[in-house]
Amino acid sequence: MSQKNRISGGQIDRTKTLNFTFDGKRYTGHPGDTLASALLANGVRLMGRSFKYHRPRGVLTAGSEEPNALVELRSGARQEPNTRATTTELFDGLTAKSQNRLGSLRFDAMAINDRFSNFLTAGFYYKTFMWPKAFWEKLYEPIIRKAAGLGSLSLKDDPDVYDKGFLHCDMLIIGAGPAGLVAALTAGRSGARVILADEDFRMGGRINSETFVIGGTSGADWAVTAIAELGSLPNVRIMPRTTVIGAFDHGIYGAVERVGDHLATSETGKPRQILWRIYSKHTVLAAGATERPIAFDNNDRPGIMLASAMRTYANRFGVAADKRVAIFTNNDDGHRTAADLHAKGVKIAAVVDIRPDVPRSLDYEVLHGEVVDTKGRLGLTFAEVKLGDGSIRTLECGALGVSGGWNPNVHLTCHQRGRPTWNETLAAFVPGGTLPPGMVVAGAANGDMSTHRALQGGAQAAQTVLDLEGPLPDLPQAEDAPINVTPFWYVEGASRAWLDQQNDVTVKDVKLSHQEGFRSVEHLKRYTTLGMATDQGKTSNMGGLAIMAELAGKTIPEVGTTMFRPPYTPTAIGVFAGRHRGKDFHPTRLTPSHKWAEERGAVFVEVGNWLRAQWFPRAGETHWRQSVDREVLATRASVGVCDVTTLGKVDVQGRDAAAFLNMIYCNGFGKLAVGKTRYGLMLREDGIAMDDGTAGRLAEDHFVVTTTTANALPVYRHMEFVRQCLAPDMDVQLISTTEAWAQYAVAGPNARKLLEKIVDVDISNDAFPFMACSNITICDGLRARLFRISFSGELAYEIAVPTAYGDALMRKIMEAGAEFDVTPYGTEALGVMRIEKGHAAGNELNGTTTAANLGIGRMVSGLKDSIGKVLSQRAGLNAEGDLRQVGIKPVNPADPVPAGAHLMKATGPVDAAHDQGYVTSACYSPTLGHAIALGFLKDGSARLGERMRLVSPLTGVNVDVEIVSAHFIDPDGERLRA
Amino acid sequence: MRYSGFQVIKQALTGHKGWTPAWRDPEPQSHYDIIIIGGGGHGLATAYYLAKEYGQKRIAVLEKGWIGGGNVGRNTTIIRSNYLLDGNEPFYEFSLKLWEGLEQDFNYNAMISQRGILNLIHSDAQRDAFIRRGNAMLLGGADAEMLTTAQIKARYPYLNTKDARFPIKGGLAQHRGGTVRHDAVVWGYARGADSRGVDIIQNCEVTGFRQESGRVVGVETSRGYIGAGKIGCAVAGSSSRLMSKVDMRLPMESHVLQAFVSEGLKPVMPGVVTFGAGHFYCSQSDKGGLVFGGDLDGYNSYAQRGNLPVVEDVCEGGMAIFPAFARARLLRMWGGVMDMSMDGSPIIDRTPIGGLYFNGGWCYGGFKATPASGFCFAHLLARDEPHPTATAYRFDRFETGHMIDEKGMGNQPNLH
Amino acid sequence: MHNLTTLTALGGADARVDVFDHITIAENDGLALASVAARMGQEAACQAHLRTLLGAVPEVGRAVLHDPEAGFWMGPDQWMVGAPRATHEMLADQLKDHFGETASITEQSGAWVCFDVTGPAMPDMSERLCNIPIREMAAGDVRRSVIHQLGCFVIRRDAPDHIRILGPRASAQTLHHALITAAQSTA
Amino acid sequence: MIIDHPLLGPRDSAEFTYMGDAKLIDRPDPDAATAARDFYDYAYLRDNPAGWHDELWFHEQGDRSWLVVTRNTITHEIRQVRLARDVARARGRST
Repeated sequence: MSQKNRISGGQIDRTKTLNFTFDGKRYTGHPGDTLASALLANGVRLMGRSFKYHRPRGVLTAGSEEPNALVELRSGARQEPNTRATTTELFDGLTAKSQNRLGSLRFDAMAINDRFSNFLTAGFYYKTFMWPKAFWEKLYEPIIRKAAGLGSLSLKDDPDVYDKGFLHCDMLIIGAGPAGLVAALTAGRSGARVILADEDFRMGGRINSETFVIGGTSGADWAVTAIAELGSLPNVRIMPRTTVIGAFDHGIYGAVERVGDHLATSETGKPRQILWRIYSKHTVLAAGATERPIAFDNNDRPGIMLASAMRTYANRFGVAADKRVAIFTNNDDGHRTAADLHAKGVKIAAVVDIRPDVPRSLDYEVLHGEVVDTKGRLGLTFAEVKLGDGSIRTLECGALGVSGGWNPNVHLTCHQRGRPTWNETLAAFVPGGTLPPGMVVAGAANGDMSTHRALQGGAQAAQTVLDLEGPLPDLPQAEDAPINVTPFWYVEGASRAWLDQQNDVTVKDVKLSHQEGFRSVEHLKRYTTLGMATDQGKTSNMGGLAIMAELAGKTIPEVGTTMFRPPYTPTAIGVFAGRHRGKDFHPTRLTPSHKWAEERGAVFVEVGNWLRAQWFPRAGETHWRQSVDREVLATRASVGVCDVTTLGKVDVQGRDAAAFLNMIYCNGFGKLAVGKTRYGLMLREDGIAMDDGTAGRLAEDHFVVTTTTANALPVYRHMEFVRQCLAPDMDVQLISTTEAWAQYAVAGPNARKLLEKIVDVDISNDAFPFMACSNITICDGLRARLFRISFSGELAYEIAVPTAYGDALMRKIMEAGAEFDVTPYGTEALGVMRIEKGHAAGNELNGTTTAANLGIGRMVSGLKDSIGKVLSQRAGLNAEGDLRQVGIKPVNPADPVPAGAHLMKATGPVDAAHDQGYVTSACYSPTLGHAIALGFLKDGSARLGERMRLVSPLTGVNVDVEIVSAHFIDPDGERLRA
Repeated sequence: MRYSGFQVIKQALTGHKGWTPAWRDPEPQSHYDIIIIGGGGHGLATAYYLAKEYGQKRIAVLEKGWIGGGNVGRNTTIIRSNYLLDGNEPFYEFSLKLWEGLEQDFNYNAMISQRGILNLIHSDAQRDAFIRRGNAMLLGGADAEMLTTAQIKARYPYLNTKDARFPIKGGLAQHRGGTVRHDAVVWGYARGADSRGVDIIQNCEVTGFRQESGRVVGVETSRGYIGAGKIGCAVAGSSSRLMSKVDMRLPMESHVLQAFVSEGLKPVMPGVVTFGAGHFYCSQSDKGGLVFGGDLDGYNSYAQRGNLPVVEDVCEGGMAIFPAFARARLLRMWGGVMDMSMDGSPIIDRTPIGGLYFNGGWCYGGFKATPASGFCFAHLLARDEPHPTATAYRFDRFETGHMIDEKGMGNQPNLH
Repeated sequence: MHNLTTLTALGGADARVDVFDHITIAENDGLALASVAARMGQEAACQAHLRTLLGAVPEVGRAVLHDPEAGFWMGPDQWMVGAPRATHEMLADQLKDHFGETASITEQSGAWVCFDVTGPAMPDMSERLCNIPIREMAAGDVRRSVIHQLGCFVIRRDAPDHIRILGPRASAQTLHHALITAAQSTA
Repeated sequence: MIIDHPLLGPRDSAEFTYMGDAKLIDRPDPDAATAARDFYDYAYLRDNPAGWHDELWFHEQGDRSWLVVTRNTITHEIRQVRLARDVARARGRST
């Protein structure tokens, strides 16, 4: 296939040919092309369909503001919908498909919508589809949903990887056009740490698209020289293909570097894109300007594009939009396109200028008038011009360049509190209000439209923000021509003139919106969807505003502007996630016995970020219950061992350590003897239980506090709050030591016998009674900590050693316990045993329970102040008949008593109004041979023995239960004191 | 004018010349029986129900900007009634029932779409909690269903069950949950209220209250003094600011919540899904955009914008369950200012000042509550007693210890 | 003397080394660690002890790279002291003797995994890992920062291409994986 | 956002955990006759200003200091950052 519209010149590498396909058809292009430029070179004008009316569309722009030429790029799992052909760098083997069509791009069956466009005006759907009521969801909405949307996701897992990172610099320069390059040179030469980012793959910005001369050489060559110098400076980082997407608080910028999007496939291990968080002391925004169109009837046909885009295709890519083109402009810049294309041998049908005193040309015809309509079903064939004298003239042309003036790219100035101000000369908004701190704006983004002023602005910006002494550097000579724009937004017509080409919002829609009272800018936007397409209204918002202003009899700045919000251009969700995908979503925490547990075939479960052994299946066990029941029974019969390293541990030292614990625990710790451990309940200041655990006193001035696994972090934070903010002069030092110690529970009647084989000290009942604790040594001299505490209700110890020895200790325990058939148990058996014993845990401490609910209200010491004490006394938390923790067992031993089920009276209604309580934790008790549960029941402690109905309509349970003590085994605690 | 398919056709054939403004743009009168401060969803709904259900006359809604400019136009459009606690569930179920008949009631297509909401489960403890909640919903007359992973997978085949860090162990579904076109709710209530005589006064900021012997008698506004028999405040994130004008400190903080939408995509999400092991929830709009959100930015803020860490956090959550969304592009992010209360539940109550009523503390659950909030606030304003479904939403519940704390986070507003 | 053997944080018998073109990531299993927190009112005395131990008191955000004991600032009136485990297995006890009643000493040897990252691509790799201005940091600068959601200390060592990372030991594998992927992604 | 830590210099706010109103330092006297009312006020009522706000941030991924940050809730500008411990002492919590 020949590149029939390829013309001379341009910054492409004609020595290499790249093959690509669009809608299955093969084409060729060259390195340096975009998909759009290559398609245009091949004479392809039709590239997409619009959102609502499915109108045929071609490129409007040559940049990231493109609303029309959106394609599904690549295929399979890498399919990428809504990709702008205008910014897609061509690579060999590229495949793209057109989207949002039913049938082929040329014969889209959904184009029928265009025939009914008169019924599908702005907001029509709010007024209908309401009857019959059921039809919205059954009929209308499914049709609308199917028709809506643009491209499709593959719905396969994206095989590419994404990365994130952080950069720090003195000056971030956004945009590598003339202003940005000079700013970078000025700052870079001063030694400042500079980052120069540009969304394009070729640095230079607009000058790559122009024939301007800078300092005696072509603008594009000047840019190459400037980049080369910057590249030689070690303090300057040049980042092409990098879009700064947002200006966040305090000089933090988000930027996306497209590392692999221009490659057929990314290198192995290398990311497709990187999200950079750039921390910059100063920022120069040199993001340039975007040309805006003029609306006229049928201004959306393929071939109609911005005049500057037409120039870009010709000058940068060596592509003529067509053999015969026309221009429609309200300013001098539009004439440049005609001159440049004419110089490249393209036939200029005419330049149509709305201004009566139009600049003349010897090379082509210049008409004073307006384009009033166009023809051509799938691409432009004729433009109809109404001349100044009222006569109509038809121009034959395959492309029409439209220039309505330029809008500075102020977006990033508005991401915080900046509100742009109106500039009469440019008829455009320029940066204004409160810019993000540290930001200055230079070049066209600041409304400085000539190359000379851009160069000057860039140098000045760098000097100002870096506080550099001396005069501005010598700047190369460059053009300094004004644009001379006469504001002109749309041509009155009888048909439809598009403002937002992607969302199909026309001048008429804006007028209707005004007629129906949707007159604020935000109402207009929301009612018509103007500016809400993937281009975020970069080429359409101004037209809408201008028409609203005209209808309201106000000026444009009085009408206002809509908010510009990040991201500057749409950004892959994947890159915001970076590496945090799959198993890497969150870190994994492994206990010291993890490797050992793996060897034993443990089944692991996620507990927060921890992986804990859930149970240890043995050969022949086919159901988890078999393993868990065995582990429980073996522990209760002889001895079991469980890794409890995950419990939070906080080292509390200092002369005031005991006083400090008195403050954070509702029960007293002041009189706890050295060598003793005590159960403690922490309340939040609002009087609700926060966490529970134990604190062991290793020395007069040294405690070890344990927290639940889940609350380790918030409890530590809370303790630091109390220490630093409430008791700033207590002599107490805190440090979290959760991971410093490997800790194992050894439980069961033979626990002592087992441990006696390991420890170096006397742990007889007299020497080391229930709730004792001590620093000891084990195995002939390894330092360790021993606590005689029990979660299972058995004679039990928790033994801790420095983490690196954890694996060895576990193996030692297993070896020493072999004669007792020591059984490792996991979190399930742990849970079963604590339910059997009636210990509250996370399911009970759910953030709404009080000490009273837990049946330990008397623990809240009245003798001392503690966090939460005062508010725990509120009436609402101490009401008659309040919830109390109880045990629940089925009347029929075969019945389940599932967690989450609700308690109802044995007889009477079963509904929310008669709810009596609920089950918090449940299990099958192998010890008792039936299901058991803990729960909260209204006035529970007075209802032991009551028959009740336990219902879980969600899971189909409805059984008779009996309320019992929560202590299913050993209620008097004989075993644990044995 | 009544909206209908017939009307749409008629207007299309007559050049759309007959469409009239959806609501009037009246000058404020000198006195109203009832003034509602706040032209958001709740304020407009209150005015609508005051006029329609409670027969009140001479009502005005004062809005400092343009109606619907606050959270009702900034949320992720989800409706549901999957609440646990006694004080909440009946109210939210009442709200869902009102949604179910709303479009016909106010003659506006708000695209109420009960495509279902699904809360994913990732741990046994979470399943226990969700079973308790699902049962509370069923016992309270709402709908709920426990789904297995396989059932969920059938509906969302691209859900990550391959290498998820926190495996999906099922989900609690409420099939009557879904989404609504949020702006249409504003416009529907506004049009419905306006047609019943309510004055909707935009660009009218309340700058102070005038009181006489312990009772409010009117408001000072940017458009002059306006007298009132009763005044109801429904200003969400601006509640503390407004009530400070009568020296009230509120049990709430204002926090920014971000929301996100992707580019338009062909349908992939049938309903609403929430991730249970991270901060992410998502649905797909009728236009094709994936609408998603997550957690608060976490610090007090009156700025309607957030920062990058939460954007990343939300997208990480999204990727954790939907790795197939990686190449979808985030199109727009924005923020709303949430009136985060001290227990995560709202307040609809009288204030200590005569004639002054308050509605706020909606946290980030205000949108789904819009109809019931309006209805109950109207009830309170008209009858001077709480609506039966909103009796728990009292100011004094914190002092008496009757908090309604669904999440169990206590007096830490940014954790609700 | 006991005969219990240790595992490295990555779970091996020996420390692991991963070599890439421009980066080497070496697990460092030879460190004993203990934190030192000055007692209220004993701050000056505690610092005096630190000075005799390390030759200087580590300033805020700084390390004193001294032999055999080295130390860095962790927080107000709090420092981490490290030494070769081979000679200082009982570091916490040794420090208790040294500091007496002037400080609270907490054994930290088991709490951390340590990686030494060296090579010319170290700054590029750091930029993918954590939010520290690596190119501005001088030898002896210490930053507590977040790597893949894990709170870590990053210590810039004497050699210009060398950083030492202390991370939470239970997440050693996650941290190692993050380092490896960053190295592959960068190098 | 960036918080200029009084000891460590500028640090990303993502390293911190937020708790809100710095009035939480002023925990009331539990033995006062008005304790119930005082604690209700302390725990639940907030000024919540649109403007300058003293608030507590915990440097969780840093030096574990609680800070009092004076920040504007409209602009997010930060005017002052102090160690909460110093603030607590200045407010008379040294006993």
